[in-house]
Amino acid sequence: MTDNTNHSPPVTVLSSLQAWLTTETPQSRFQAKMTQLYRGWQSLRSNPLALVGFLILVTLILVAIFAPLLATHGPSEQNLAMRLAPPGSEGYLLGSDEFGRDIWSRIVFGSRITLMIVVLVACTAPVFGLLVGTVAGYLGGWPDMVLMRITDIFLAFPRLVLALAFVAALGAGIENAILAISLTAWPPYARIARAETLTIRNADYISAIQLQGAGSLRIITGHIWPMCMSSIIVRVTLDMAGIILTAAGLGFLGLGAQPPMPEWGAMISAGRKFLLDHWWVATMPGLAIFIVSLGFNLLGDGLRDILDPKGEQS
Amino acid sequence: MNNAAGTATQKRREGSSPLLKRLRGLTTVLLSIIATLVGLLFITFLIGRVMPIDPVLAIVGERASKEVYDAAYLSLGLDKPLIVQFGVFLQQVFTGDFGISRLTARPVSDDIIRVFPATLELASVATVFGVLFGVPMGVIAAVHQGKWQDQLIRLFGLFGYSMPIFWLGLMGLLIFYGILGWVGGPGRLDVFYDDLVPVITGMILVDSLIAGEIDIFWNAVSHIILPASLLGYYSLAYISRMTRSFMLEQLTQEYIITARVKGLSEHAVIWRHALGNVMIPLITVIALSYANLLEGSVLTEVIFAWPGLGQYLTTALLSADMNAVMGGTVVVGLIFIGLNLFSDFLYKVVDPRAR
Amino acid sequence: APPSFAATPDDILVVANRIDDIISLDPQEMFEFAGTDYANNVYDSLVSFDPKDLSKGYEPSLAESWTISEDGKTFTFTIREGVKFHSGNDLTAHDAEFSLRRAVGLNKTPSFILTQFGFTPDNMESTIKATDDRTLVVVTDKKYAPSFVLNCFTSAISYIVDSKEVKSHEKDGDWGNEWLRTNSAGSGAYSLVSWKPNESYTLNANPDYWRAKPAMKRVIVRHIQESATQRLLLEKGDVDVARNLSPEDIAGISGNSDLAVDEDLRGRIMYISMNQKDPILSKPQVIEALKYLVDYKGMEGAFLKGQWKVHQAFLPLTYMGELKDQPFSFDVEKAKGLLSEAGYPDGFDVEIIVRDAQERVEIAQSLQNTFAQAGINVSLIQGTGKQILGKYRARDFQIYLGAWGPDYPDPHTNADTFASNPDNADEAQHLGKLAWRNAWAIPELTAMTEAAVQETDNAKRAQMYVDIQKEHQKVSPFAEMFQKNEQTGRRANVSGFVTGSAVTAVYYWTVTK
Amino acid sequence: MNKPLLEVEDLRVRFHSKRKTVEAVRGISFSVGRERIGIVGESGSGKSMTGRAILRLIREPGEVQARKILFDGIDLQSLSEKEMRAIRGHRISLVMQDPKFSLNPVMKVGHQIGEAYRVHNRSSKAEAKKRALEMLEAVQIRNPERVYDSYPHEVSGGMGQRIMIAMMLIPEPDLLIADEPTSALDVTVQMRVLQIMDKLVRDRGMGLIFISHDLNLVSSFCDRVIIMYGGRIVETCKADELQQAKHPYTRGLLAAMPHISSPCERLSVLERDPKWQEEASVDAFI
Amino acid sequence: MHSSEIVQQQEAVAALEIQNLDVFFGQGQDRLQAVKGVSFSVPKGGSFGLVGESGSGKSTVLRTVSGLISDWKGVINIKGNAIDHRRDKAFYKTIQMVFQDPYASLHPRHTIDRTLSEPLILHGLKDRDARVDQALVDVGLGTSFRFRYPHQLSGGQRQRVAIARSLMLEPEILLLDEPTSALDVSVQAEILNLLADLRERKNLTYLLVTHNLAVVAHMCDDIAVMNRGEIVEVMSVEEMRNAEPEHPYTRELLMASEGYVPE
Ligand SMILES: Nc1ncnc2c1ncn2[C@@H]1O[C@H](COP(=O)(O)OP(=O)(O)OP(=O)(O)O)[C@@H](O)[C@H]1O
Ligand SMILES: Nc1ncnc2c1ncn2[C@@H]1O[C@H](COP(=O)(O)OP(=O)(O)OP(=O)(O)O)[C@@H](O)[C@H]1O
Ligand SMILES: [Mg+2]
Ligand SMILES: [Mg+2]
Repeated sequence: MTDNTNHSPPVTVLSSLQAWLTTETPQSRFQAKMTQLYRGWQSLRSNPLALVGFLILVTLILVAIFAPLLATHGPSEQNLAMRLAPPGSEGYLLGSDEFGRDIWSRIVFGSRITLMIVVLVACTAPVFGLLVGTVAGYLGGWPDMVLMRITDIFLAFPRLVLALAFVAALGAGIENAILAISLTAWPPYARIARAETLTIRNADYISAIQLQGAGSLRIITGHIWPMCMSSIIVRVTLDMAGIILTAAGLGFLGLGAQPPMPEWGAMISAGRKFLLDHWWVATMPGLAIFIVSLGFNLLGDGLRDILDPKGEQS
Repeated sequence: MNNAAGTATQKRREGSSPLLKRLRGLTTVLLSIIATLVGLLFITFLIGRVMPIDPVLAIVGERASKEVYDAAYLSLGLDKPLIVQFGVFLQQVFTGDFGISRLTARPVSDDIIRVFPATLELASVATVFGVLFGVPMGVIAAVHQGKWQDQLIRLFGLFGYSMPIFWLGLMGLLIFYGILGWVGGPGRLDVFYDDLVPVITGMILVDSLIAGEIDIFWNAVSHIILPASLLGYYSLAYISRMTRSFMLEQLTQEYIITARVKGLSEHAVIWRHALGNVMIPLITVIALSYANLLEGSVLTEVIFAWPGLGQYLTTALLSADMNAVMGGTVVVGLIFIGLNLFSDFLYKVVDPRAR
Repeated sequence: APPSFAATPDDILVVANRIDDIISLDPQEMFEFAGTDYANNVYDSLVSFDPKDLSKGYEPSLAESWTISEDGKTFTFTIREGVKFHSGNDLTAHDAEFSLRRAVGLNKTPSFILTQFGFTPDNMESTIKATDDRTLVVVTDKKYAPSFVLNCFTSAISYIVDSKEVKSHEKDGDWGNEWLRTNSAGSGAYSLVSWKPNESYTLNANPDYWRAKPAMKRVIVRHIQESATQRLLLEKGDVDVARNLSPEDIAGISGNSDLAVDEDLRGRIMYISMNQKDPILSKPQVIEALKYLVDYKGMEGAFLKGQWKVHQAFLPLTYMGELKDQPFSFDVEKAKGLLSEAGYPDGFDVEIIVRDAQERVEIAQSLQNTFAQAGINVSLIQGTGKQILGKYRARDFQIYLGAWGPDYPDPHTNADTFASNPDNADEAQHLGKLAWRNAWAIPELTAMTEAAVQETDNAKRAQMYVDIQKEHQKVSPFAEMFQKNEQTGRRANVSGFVTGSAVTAVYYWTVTK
Repeated sequence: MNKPLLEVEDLRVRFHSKRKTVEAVRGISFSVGRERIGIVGESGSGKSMTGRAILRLIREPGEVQARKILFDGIDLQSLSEKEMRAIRGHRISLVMQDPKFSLNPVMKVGHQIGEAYRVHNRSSKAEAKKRALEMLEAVQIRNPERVYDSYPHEVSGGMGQRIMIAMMLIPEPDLLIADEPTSALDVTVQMRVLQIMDKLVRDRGMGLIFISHDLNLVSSFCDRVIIMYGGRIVETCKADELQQAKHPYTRGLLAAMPHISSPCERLSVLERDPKWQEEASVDAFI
Repeated sequence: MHSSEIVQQQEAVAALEIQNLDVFFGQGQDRLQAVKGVSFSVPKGGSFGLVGESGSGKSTVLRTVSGLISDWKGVINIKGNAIDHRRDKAFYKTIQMVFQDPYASLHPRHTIDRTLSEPLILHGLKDRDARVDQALVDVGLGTSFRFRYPHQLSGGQRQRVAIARSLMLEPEILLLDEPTSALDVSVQAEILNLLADLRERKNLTYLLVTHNLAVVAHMCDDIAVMNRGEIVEVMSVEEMRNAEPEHPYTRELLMASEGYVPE
């Protein structure tokens, strides 16, 4: 602030933007939102590990978008003459698989599927869990009883049976596998959301809005959801590794992604046949999963600090 | 005026003894267990109906003629209305009879008694492993939050978390069994030890000790150690993560400062005071992860040729052996409910406030 | 290679195999590979093969000799003397009578192997009859090629069970089925010690076996799903034989002097078939085009290496009437021409259903790749075996990719499934016939198949099957691609492990270490 | 009075974070004899941090600096962590604000008290129990046996606070720091707790640092008062002379309080002067 | 009823009258009576204080009146009309409440703007921008605070926002649950002054709950002392100051508020 005068004009524009973003007295809803986002970004930036996580995920997204540019081969382009080429072979950066397909290119294209799994699961299970948990927690009484019993049933159900049955019913395929995962993944979120709601429901700010005559629906969606969101988001990011792996596990059983889709889990699953002599076929996609999980995990831990409203108070 | 209705319902119930109160509590618990179980069964039953797998075909095989097929269809009672079938099924289940598995040609209950101990053994050793290493690792990570210890533990846990178990399993086998020869191979025992100890619990580790067969015990240990530690790796990753976050929460509590004010060593503060409180939420976490392991892990079981519940259930499901699936589901459901009750009970033991 | 030691004792044979398909140990019920392997060692039949020379064909076993009546319908077997069951009971013609009647009466899936000769529960009292302790008389409804009948008598359905033992466990007229599903009552080289489904079965040698005294006192067959796991066990010497090694693992152990690999052609045929209900796929040019779009050699040389051999007829090699012609090869240009002729110069979209077994999925992916080169856009529908079969049997698919194994060691088994369809109507439900499943109406071929099965002259009969197959190759909506070649990894000190080739199942009593 | 028990010079406490450094305590100097000294000030003025800094209980990201922290001739800053542990509890104790959070919820009360004793005295469990029961009696708990076997949640707030005091006094410290020990308590219970502390201080001749934000209470309870604002001492005086305090901040606080006996229309509002932030800290030696 | 009658009645009746209020918590075996037979009345424009120690049931009375607790019996009259267990929308326009802890009573994720506009949206009131700005000015905050989040405000500022929120629907009665007990003395003075001003300007009726006798003495006309769910004494502030209170419990409270008295 004090040495602003020394800067050249463009920097002043930047710093005035920064001033606009960091002001204590925003002038509009939009600015308020932006300052909020900027604060989040700043705390993310000040947390190197979370930043690494964030960058990994940005990279994942970029790779998914620019897959055709990054890939050196088509994802399902076979070359039986060059099968199981080790990493570093001519034209095969990470080696090739049992059909002579380029593993690097498959991983690059596979990022799209991984991204799809991540997005779809994140858009279903937590949302459903949030809905069930908050409604049960807020309404209490018999809705709570019924909803929690149902949650218990799904929780007590062998997850694999549930997922398998679901996939079996709808047919194999990555979309159905994702739905199946969501179906088995929502109960824990419902429990978290309910526990959170139980503590929020008696908060003074909820009493306050009740006293303004707000209905249950409005309170749940407008007041309780924003509060449950952070713990759910954190949990989702931390669960991501597990979710990608569950998809891979379904792939192992032949119920996940269908060939020749370069789904990472399916690639590992297929590559395990060659693990003893051609380690790279299974290990390369494994490392890809590891890096993405790491990214989510680091980001999740960072988000925990950033999103925690308690953290904001001090 | 308005209150008249309210007054009537608000009459305080009086004169019930503590015994009655406990009885009522027990009934509630029982009712909720039964509700959950029936719900479980109903969903399982529905699954059996919506699966596009033909249970009859599963029995008679792909080359069966029409007549053979029809005979099997009738013998399964598939011609009766759904609700009747469910009723028959419920009736059987509550008498402990899950029917005959079509895949193994024996009573499902026998099958479960055979496969479950294998899973129980594996899951228990894995959980012990996960707790024994996971809790201290979580504590250390929390105490050194943000330091290299924390990061190292995180990476270690995460690696286990992100590599599919079939990768880890095969690598583990290759290295520890194939190359180093430190552990026994796939299977629960070396084959020529098979059937040498009388089956009592079905868990070889236990049975061999009962029979006093130390050789067999060590052989079983050498076989279980790898799959159990790999499975345990997963619970370790989860448990250490949760321990860390619970621990971080406890370490900011005032009573920790009180303990330090007293002049207690850091060791006592962390391992006695903080950990004591961490155990409370941790019990639920451990119970949940144990319950998950008890469902059986197909992937591990396949890689390690471990004849457990996970493989049994998966095979049954994929071949529409619905008796077996339902039996397995009920068992898993019961385990889950049982573990929940048990963790509630432990909760009360550990947390005086919950008593 | 890591150091390894043969760790199994000298008189115990440990086999790693996938045995999760065993759902019953009752020979008159079982119909699965692993189950047949079991029964082959625990039971004996009237007629069987010599494990040391399978190509000789069927020969006397429990039946010392037999005679066939003039009209070719009455078979009179003389039962070998002095053979005892494991229970100690003597094996007589009455046991044979009981066993064959049991197969008919139980009416389980494989019973058609016998009932195709006209035996029914109603007539079996007279058609299957022991006239004394050593004589069994069997009367068929028509004249059949004797080789056909006797070949069928070598299959598991005809194994002789201990009638006294089984009858004592009979419940509600179930022919002792419930008991025999999990127990044994045989006279074979081995008796059952224990069967743990999906885990293992253990056999003990029968020291009084009439053929020879088995060298292996005990045989343990362990269910090991993964090829890599089997390989590790084999390398460490914890198993003597590994039966499901992938080509990569076979290649991986090939340099290991402690280990050896045996190759043996089996009966299974890998094929694709096109549903003739489909308007596109029923066009002859399309059918032919697809046959030129399979990269036979490419697959054989790559991922199928050693496990499947290119084979383009429905009878497995080593069967009577085998056909070695391979008229088709991978030829995109030719296929494109055919497709243009058919009116699809730019190809079309099509679904291939396939079960989720690795090699099939791999083949499917290769097909997906090569079909695409002619503009045919393939989507793969993967599912569990039961799911895919369900669709196949319901005739609800476009292209099916799968394998077919013969039911009994006679050419009729595959001719009947691939080249016979008496009634193509949906209601006919000829579920056992692949021609029907593919809605392929073939009155002429059906008649030819019918004729071949009655031909008593073996040479003539063989030629008839060659003719049928040639016609089939040309016009059928089936593209047979490969025949199974089993590669068995074994410890070098194990010898005499006979997998049974295309015609029968494995023998353990010939094994020595 | 007498020779100071504790001398603190130029004590500073800072909290570092990525973006900024918070100075919680900014160079205060004071000493404590065998007397009751009160520290008052508004929320966030650094009272608690002062207390904790003396016991070296501030951990990362906090940082403590001082020219001198001399306790009974011992330079606390130069002690190793182990030596410091011997001081904590044994020679200097700290009573925490809220018994609800300051007692370990899963340990029996008696055990927690006994633990405080056994850390510093090699003694048998029985001996520790005996001392704990004595101590509970000393803080006027009527049924010490029962309370000994209770868990923190089973005792009331007032009782919890007395347990806390018993726990901190059992090793017989020479200096007791009480950080708002009564603010969570009802007025009636508060009196009793104060009486206990008062009595123990007078009987044992130990020093007491009484941290509070209640001016009324401090002026009636303590011997001397230190008034803190923004991490500094703005004024110090004898407790009974508080009403005559000179600093505008202190005066403002006094004026802002409503009184039962002297009603007024409007309360006077404290006008904060930015200058106060810049003023030098006042030394509060005996 | 004729409108003239209503006007007349309003002159006569109390703004808030409570008779024999019993409040319960929990169900069945765990049912607990937190308030027992509480009766008092607050005249229109009056300021009534409820004092008592922690757990004596003060907040419970307020929450029952405001409709946050539904398990009660007795009579609650607002401007002469008995109210039901279910409150209608109009009710919220007559009675509003300010909570004890300003840190907990504002939604941490909502801007001040949203917090203040929400009641307007709920009741379909127009001119929202103008009203929000006016409310902020009324409580002495100024419009620059409008788009801040609670964490950007001090405790006193938050309490001002909470007061502004309670005034958005222009109620006649304000229930104040220890509005200053979480604040420093200096801030407390500001808030108490603000409340006094508002009462005067908007002709509000206050029911103030606190455990600080000095605060009630400063703010209220009449006070009731509660102990263990019951009102032990009702008196005017004058009486409290001059005459000795009758109930020993009240006396103890009074004595304790004088500061420490050595034994
Ligand atoms: N961990 C921390 N990180 C950053 N700042 C801190 C931390 N702990 C305390 N502070 C700051 O130190 C300052 C002094 O805090 P302290 O707890 O000593 O105040 P106090 O006078 O005890 O207040 P109160 O009366 O509310 O207890 C405060 O401004 C606070 O924000
Ligand atoms: N939700 C609840 N469930 C059960 N009991 C409750 C509940 N809320 C309050 N109580 C009980 O009702 C009694 C009165 O509580 P209330 O909050 O009204 O006291 P208070 O006088 O406001 O105390 P404080 O000064 O601490 O705010 C207490 O004993 C309390 O334990
Ligand atoms: Mg403090
Ligand atoms: Mg209250």
